[in-house]
Amino acid sequence: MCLALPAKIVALEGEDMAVVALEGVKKSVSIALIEDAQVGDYVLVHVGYALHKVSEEEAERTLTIMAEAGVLTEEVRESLGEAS
Amino acid sequence: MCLALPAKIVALEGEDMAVVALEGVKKSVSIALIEDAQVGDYVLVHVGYALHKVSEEEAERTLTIMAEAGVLTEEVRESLGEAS
Amino acid sequence: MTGKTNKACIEMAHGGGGRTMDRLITDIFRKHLDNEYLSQANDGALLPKASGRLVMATDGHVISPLFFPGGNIGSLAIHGTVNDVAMMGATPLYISASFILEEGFPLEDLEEIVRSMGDAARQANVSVVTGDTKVVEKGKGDGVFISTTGVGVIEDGLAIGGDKAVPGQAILINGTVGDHGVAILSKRENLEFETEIVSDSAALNGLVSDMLAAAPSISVLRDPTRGGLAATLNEIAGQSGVGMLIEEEKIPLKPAVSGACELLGLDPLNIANEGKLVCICNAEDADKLLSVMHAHPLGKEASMIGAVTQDPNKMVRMTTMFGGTRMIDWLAGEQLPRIC
Amino acid sequence: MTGKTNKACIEMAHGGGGRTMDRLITDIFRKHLDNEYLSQANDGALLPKASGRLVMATDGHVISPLFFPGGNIGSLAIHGTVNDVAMMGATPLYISASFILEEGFPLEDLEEIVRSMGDAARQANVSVVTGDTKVVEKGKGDGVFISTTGVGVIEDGLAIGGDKAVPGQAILINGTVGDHGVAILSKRENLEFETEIVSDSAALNGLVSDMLAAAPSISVLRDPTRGGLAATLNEIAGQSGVGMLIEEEKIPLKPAVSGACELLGLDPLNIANEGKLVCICNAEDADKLLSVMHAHPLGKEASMIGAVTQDPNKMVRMTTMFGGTRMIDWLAGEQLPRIC
Amino acid sequence: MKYITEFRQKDVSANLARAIAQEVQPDRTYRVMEFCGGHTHAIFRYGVQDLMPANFEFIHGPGCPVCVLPIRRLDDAIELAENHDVILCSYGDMMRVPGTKQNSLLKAKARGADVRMVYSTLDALKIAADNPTKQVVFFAIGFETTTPPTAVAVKKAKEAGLSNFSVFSNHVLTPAAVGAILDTPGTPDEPPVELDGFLGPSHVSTIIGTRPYEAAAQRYKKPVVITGFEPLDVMMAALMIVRQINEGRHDVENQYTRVVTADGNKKAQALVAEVFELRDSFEWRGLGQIPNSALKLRDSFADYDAEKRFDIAPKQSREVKSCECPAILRGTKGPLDCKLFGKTCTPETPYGSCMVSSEGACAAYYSYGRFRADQSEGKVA
Amino acid sequence: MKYITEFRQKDVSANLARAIAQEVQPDRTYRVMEFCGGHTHAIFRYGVQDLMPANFEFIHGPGCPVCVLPIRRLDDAIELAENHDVILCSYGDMMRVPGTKQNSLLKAKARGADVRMVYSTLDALKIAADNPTKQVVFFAIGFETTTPPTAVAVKKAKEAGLSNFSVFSNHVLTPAAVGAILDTPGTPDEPPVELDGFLGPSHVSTIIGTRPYEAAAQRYKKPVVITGFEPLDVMMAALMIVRQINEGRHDVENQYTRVVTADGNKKAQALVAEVFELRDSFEWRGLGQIPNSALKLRDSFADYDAEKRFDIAPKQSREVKSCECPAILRGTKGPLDCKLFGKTCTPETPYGSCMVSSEGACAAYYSYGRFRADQSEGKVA
Ligand code: SF4
Ligand code: SF4
Ligand SMILES: [Mg+2]
Ligand SMILES: [Mg+2]
Ligand SMILES: [Mg+2]
Ligand SMILES: [Mg+2]
Ligand SMILES: [Mg+2]
Ligand SMILES: [Mg+2]
Ligand SMILES: [Mg+2]
Ligand SMILES: [Mg+2]
Ligand SMILES: [Mg+2]
Ligand SMILES: [Mg+2]
Repeated sequence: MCLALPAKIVALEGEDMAVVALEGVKKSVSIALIEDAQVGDYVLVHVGYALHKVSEEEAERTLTIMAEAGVLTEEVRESLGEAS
Repeated sequence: MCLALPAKIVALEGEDMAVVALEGVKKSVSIALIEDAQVGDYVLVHVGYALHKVSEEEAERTLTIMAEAGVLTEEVRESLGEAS
Repeated sequence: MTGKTNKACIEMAHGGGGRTMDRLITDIFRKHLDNEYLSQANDGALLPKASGRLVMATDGHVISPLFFPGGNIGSLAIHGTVNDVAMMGATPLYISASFILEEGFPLEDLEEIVRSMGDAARQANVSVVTGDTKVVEKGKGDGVFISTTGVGVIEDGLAIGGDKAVPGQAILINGTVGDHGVAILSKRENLEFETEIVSDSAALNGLVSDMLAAAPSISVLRDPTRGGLAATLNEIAGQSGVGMLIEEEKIPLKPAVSGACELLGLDPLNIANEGKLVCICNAEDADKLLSVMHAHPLGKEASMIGAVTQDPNKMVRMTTMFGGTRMIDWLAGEQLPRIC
Repeated sequence: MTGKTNKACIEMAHGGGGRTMDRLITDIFRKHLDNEYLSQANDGALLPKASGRLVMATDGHVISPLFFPGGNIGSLAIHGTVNDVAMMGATPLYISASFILEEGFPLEDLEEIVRSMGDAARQANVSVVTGDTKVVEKGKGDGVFISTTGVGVIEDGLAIGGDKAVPGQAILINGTVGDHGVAILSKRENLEFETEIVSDSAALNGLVSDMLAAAPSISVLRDPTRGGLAATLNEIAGQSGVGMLIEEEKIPLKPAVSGACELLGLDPLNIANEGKLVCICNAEDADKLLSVMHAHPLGKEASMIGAVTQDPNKMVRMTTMFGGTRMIDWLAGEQLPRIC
Repeated sequence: MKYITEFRQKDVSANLARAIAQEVQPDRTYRVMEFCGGHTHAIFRYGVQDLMPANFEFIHGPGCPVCVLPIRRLDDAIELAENHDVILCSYGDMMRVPGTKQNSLLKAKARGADVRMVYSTLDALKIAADNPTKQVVFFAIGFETTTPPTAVAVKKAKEAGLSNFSVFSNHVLTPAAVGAILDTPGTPDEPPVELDGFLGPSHVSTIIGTRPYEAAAQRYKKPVVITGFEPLDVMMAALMIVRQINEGRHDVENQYTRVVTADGNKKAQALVAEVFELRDSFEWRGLGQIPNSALKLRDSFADYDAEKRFDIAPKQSREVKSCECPAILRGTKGPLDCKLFGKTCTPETPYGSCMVSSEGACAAYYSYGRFRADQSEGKVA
Repeated sequence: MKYITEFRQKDVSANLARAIAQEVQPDRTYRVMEFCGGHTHAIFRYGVQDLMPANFEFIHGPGCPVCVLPIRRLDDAIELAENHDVILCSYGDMMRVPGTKQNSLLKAKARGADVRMVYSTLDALKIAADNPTKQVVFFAIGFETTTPPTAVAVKKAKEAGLSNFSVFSNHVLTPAAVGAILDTPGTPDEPPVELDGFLGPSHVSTIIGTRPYEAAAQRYKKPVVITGFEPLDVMMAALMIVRQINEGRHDVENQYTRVVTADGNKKAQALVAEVFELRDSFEWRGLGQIPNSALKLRDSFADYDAEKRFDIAPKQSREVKSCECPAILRGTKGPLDCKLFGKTCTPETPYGSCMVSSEGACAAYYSYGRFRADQSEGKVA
């Protein structure tokens, strides 16, 4: 459930708040739920709170797997077997 | 001071209230300030309260004096000398 | 169970541009206002060519209470705009209506209002050809506001305007003053009084057309609405650069209106009318016009109330029934019932 | 001393029909909207004969916030009504404006709004010829509501209407969707976000006139305002009894609008525009029209977004960028930012 | 309208006018102060001055409760409305009166304060009953006419246990003001008012009767005629006072016998006495502090006294400097003596209270008599 | 849009579609429940079903917090708004959901209740701070994703000493629901749902991690793939689950590795544990009472618990009888099985919660997929 979007932290504010940006749209959100938020981090934003950081490497890996899905089905299977 | 109009009591209501009428305009007013209000009485109404009854005889007398003022100045003087 | 759930009322979605709004338009607006133009359902109405110069007038209606003795905001919105067009000497043809509805307003009240608009429009021989509906949140409106705009055509040769009064002309009115305002005041919260006075709200275009047929040289026509007769006469005096002298005795006034005004400390000359017109015409046309007016249902009590005078100060004066003379001034600020 | 006393604001007397109102009209409305008709100061405006069929359109404007990136309620009220007249294929000429002001509204804000109206009217080549002002008590309005009505004339031979789309025709739009709605949402209380998006609010009559010169056989013109492109396409499909198939890829969309919609859980196709038009024309005219549109400042990003189809269910479908197909439905109820 | 239209008859006015014209002595002037704004209003509205001889001059008095309220008390009311989260109930007359820096209750309302216009104290009680979570303050102004309705409301509130209702009392007493006017010493700029007599209050006297004026009449040797508010009442009273002056008398006479008696309304007096007590002193606009001239709530009704319930901040209240209201209320100047009259100061943009109340001399003069300006030499009527 | 548009690419979808088509065994069906409404929404909005083989069926699950809220709890919220003089703050999604007799928060608001739509719990806190004289109740709904923000707000309210803020908690737990669906016995009318696997929650799992699903996967022997909400995520997960099914595995796999880890967000989990505790049992629409499936405020935060602060009247709540929402939430029926679908029940006049939330199966089907109705045989997608 629950609408949540990845957005980039562009500034840290006081009191556990940060400004995130998505295509030039900036919004102030709470970072009270995550540890060690840094400018430049991508976070998943839900109801005005950052829920979790987004991992660049994992995203890349997932995209690679998808791109190769039709081709390299064996490799996909193996790499996913470890993930859960 | 103070806008006040003579109106006729056309009905008594509960709790020190009465309906007064002025040319068919009816309004509910308090009669808490006067004694012995009766349907048919004319009262002077101010800010929703009857302040005093209006005396028919005195009104007539005043009108008579006015009507005769230019003519019977002596009589006027005498009748008014007693009034205050 | 929280009760009160079943009375249908305006919700934000009724103004949202979707199906809920579409249904509102079909079930209430089209139903009661229907005509060939309104049913085009486009961004606006496509209307025939007009035969003369155009006249365009608009008014917003924000009356409280919405329903009053003698009408409601719907009939009033039609009458007011028909009259403004008619006061230009024009024949009103088309009306547009913009509704601003407050969330929570009962749909049945809205339907009653729109039904009255339809009736009033048919009686006045005009069509509501296009409309718009907006819904504002509860607490950001007052039930219903209606802004109407009228378009009419005016025949060649007529020259009517507030700047055309000249000294010596006669000032006519078609009936009693103050009825509308008193009918409204009688239903105001905290002010309620009982009276048999009903609003004079009516479309005057029929009367105007009879009058113009009898005397095409009429100089001024104006409906003394907000601010009453006093404001209207002062407006005309100002625009025309003239004075006026009217006679209190000649101003038609219902006793009950007079009584209510005494009670509230108001002057009937400052009180709004919605079915009255002031006509300024050449003195020699006055009798002819009065008889035309007397023959019309909306002019039975028509009266010549005074004359235009020369006055560099552009003042409106009145000889009082008491025998003195006083100024008739505009309304100062809002009309507040007073105690002293 | 209670402070805050010196900021001039709307009082009930500004709608009372007296001198206070007269001064408001002179100092603000006449000052910024002046033209030969408005200055007649009669019940309505007397206008010249019109050369063609008439078109009349009205809209109430109740936007919140009143001032937004790219305009304010004043410019919007002019643009909205000019556009509705233009969407009929007509040349907008005259505008009436009915103001409903809330007690306490700052006069300087009002002046700014009226100034914008004046600018917008001059740019769009229309005149605000008549108006009305009402004041409602604090808490019974929302600052300013403006209802505008437009009158225009339409040349013989044009036949434009929402019911004239036929299968096979092309569907064009003059630029990016959703800018206005996102600009407004970005300033809504409790929802504030920062964006460089400004409203697209603009008068489209110039663009329309170029388009009609190039292709007088245009079938439908409509401005996708409330309810956005989705509502407009569904409306036309319904009126014409056709289906539509559009391509997501072809719909011009600013990345920031897309971002804001993702963030709020809204669909850009449901979001209001105030400077956009949908044009449905014969397929063979599409390229010619696109080049006329691209040459106009308000059509630089014009795009052919799809085609009219035969569909007894009158559905609007879209091939998604993802490769699937989905329906484009009307907006359900009000647009509420969602969490899930 | 019974008891109204009969007192507005044209033929009778002609009759009275003739009698007055006959009786005035051509070699002297008659300077008579109509105490009440109600008289002022009637004089202008009906054009009474048109019917009076040239040497009879009406001097407008301080008898307008709106006009005599000192600006500080109005500022206090505005503060109550704006800074104490109350519903402030006021009679309509007060809404537009300018306080310091031309603030007003109407402006406070426009800025968001909850100010309600009421027609009666009963309306204010109802508002209190309907809004139990809000404090409701009734802004009580007025002379003896208007005090008894306030007293009734306070008693009813106590009986009903309405703990959210209170009264900001500004009720004042007229006889004290009559004395104050005659006691006001002159200054080089403003010589003391010269008066030959008074038209006394009509509706005030329905409550207090005619007796309370006798002390002043005797002390200052000025005739007083208690007078109704209809135009014929005023003219008849003018005739009566001309006669007293001619005869060198200084009695209290009663023209308004149809409602006023010597004793007044004892029931109302008793109610007022139960709820209110004298203030040692109270400021009147134009007249300054007058001892024993106003009422406050008794300690037994302290819970209903807004001055006790709310901590009203002290103010630096200021009249508009060139406004001549104070002198007009003293009877030493007329509206035309004010530089602002009809220019910057009009009923729609009033600079002083006298331009707001329809009983104020400036407002009456502006709304009904402005056209006389060119015929006058800087004096009223 | 980084991390968004990349997961909506057409050429990649074609790639995945090809892989799925290759790998599905033609002689069997794949009945996979997407637990979350977010998946349902993505499937319809992007037309994912167009790209899937005919024998792969998405079964819509109960993972929409708006949909599973039992009607009595909504009636309670409406009562709070209407009869307890509070400001009720709600996420926009809940505003139009029909309660008993099609009442709703939006209708209550139209009738005058003070209902405010908020985007975040921080907005509700601000409203409480700005309205110190009013009680402000936050109508908290949602799964594990939405619970931590509520916990933060409660802690902040306590720290700030905001005595006028409370929470009406309806937070529920997803793993409990997975079990409940598989445990639901069939009836003669409604055979039990037959499932071959689950697409597991994406955003819920960012908080709780992947571990909590392992018990159910093992117990019921159903594969689970934690899946993102973008259309490519759904397709990739579909491929992964097809492979598990083909191989007879029932593992918990993670497709959404860019945000979800095995352990989830421990900071958020700790905050939730500090503020909330398990309810013994809670009613889910469609699934009935589920033990240990919801959260209430701990006693240490009792002052912030609207259920304790307000005396909410017991209700006779009633679903619309012919609404099939409950069966749809169990996965045993689809929107087209409901007689009201698209006729009396539409997103603008919803009869059940599934037609309101954009994650509800009926709403998604109506808004994006209605044109498929004639091609279908009474089943979804
Ligand atoms: S005219 Fe105005 S400023 Fe002058 S004395 Fe009168 S109220 Fe004061
Ligand atoms: S279509 Fe409406 S009534 Fe039918 S199951 Fe869905 S929500 Fe319930
Ligand atoms: Mg349009
Ligand atoms: Mg008008
Ligand atoms: Mg009008
Ligand atoms: Mg419209
Ligand atoms: Mg309201
Ligand atoms: Mg008019
Ligand atoms: Mg329109
Ligand atoms: Mg429009
Ligand atoms: Mg008008
Ligand atoms: Mg407001």
